[in-house]
Amino acid sequence: MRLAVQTEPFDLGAESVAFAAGAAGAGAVVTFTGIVRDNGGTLSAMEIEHYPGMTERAIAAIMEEARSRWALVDALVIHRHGRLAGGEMIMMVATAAPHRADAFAAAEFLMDYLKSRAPFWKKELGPEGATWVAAKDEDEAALRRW
Amino acid sequence: MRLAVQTEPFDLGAESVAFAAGAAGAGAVVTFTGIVRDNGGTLSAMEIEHYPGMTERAIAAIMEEARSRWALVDALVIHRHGRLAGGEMIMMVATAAPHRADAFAAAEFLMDYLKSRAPFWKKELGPEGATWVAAKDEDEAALRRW
Amino acid sequence: MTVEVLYFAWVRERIGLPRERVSTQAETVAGLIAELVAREERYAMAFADLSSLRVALDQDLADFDSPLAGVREVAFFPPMTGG
Amino acid sequence: MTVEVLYFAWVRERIGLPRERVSTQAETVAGLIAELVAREERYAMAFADLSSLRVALDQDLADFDSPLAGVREVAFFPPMTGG
Repeated sequence: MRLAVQTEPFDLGAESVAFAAGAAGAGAVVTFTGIVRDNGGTLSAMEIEHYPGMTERAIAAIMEEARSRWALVDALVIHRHGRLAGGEMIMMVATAAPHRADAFAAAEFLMDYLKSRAPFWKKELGPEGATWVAAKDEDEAALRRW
Repeated sequence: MRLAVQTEPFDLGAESVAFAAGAAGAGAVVTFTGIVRDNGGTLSAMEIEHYPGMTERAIAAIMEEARSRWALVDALVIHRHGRLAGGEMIMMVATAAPHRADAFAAAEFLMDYLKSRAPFWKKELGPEGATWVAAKDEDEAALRRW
Repeated sequence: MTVEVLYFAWVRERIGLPRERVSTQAETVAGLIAELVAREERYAMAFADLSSLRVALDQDLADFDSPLAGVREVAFFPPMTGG
Repeated sequence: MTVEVLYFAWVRERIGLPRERVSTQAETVAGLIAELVAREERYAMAFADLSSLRVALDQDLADFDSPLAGVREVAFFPPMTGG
């Protein structure tokens, strides 16, 4: 299991291939990639703040929880912070398991927890100024299914 | 939307990056990759047979169905046939959507339908000979949730 | 009428052919199966347990009681195991 | 006791500081908030609606009635929006 919190871009292709190749015994690999939406150019950039130290602790705890719940061969979380332009990749999660149900469930679980329990805060920088992204009720609700 | 049925290996890294880059307006990209399990070397290879013509029709119909059910920006299915060694990638699915719930649901839906409704048949070539993989009750059950 | 009949996976192996042209009087898939089973032991073996078989008519999944009228291609195979 | 208090996102912006050392007599998080709110208007504004705030003690999520005894680092921030 590996986790990285960084400002630099990551290489989705290289990360996906290395993850799948290293997951010995896996029959199923799921990846999720979060991208800064750029709907017709209305969102010019995003600024992501985080809580150094707690971020890594929270993500490590979430990954341990995923490993205790599903038969995972491996898991990966990469999350960027700082300033990101529209279309840039924000983060990725990867899970590997013998069977697809575990790989999918663990990836969704990790995403639900990263959304609401890892200390990141997004600020959208649009043409009309900067706005902190509000937490969504549906993201809190998504946690209740686990 | 693109679908490919082929004997050649595919490049998971290049396909993932091209898919994510081409999905304008997407905030979420999910990929699933199926790999020939090689548990301690007991499975030396797999032979995948398919029904040329019907395979493409069935996958195209499954993809259209996914597009009608979820707010997808794009979808991709690549499925190999022929002889594959342990550790080789069998197939991949990718989905892109504005939000993660749609991308995850569509990817799981595509996988459940590909498992039981696309005309592929897997034969495991192990040390004790060749065995056709039996369809699993749980795969048929998985279809009922959609 | 004449139909192209295709066999896949262990159905193909039991019958020993991937495809053949078949002249038939049958009105349904079940009728066609009955004619094939009456031919030879290898067909009887392949069609012994219909619950483990699927059929497609002109490349669409169908039922054993589906009519054959107008159909050009009939395929028999075990439950699919893709993905 | 003295604690390191951290602010993130709009809490940081309202208070105008990312962190500060605070001497406190408070026994709970709620007591610490009451002391901060009494200081200046910008603190009162930041803590006006506790339902839109979260707190972490030594980098673990906690409640407003959690005790402060032994805690070195207190962080206030809005609900997280990662992923």
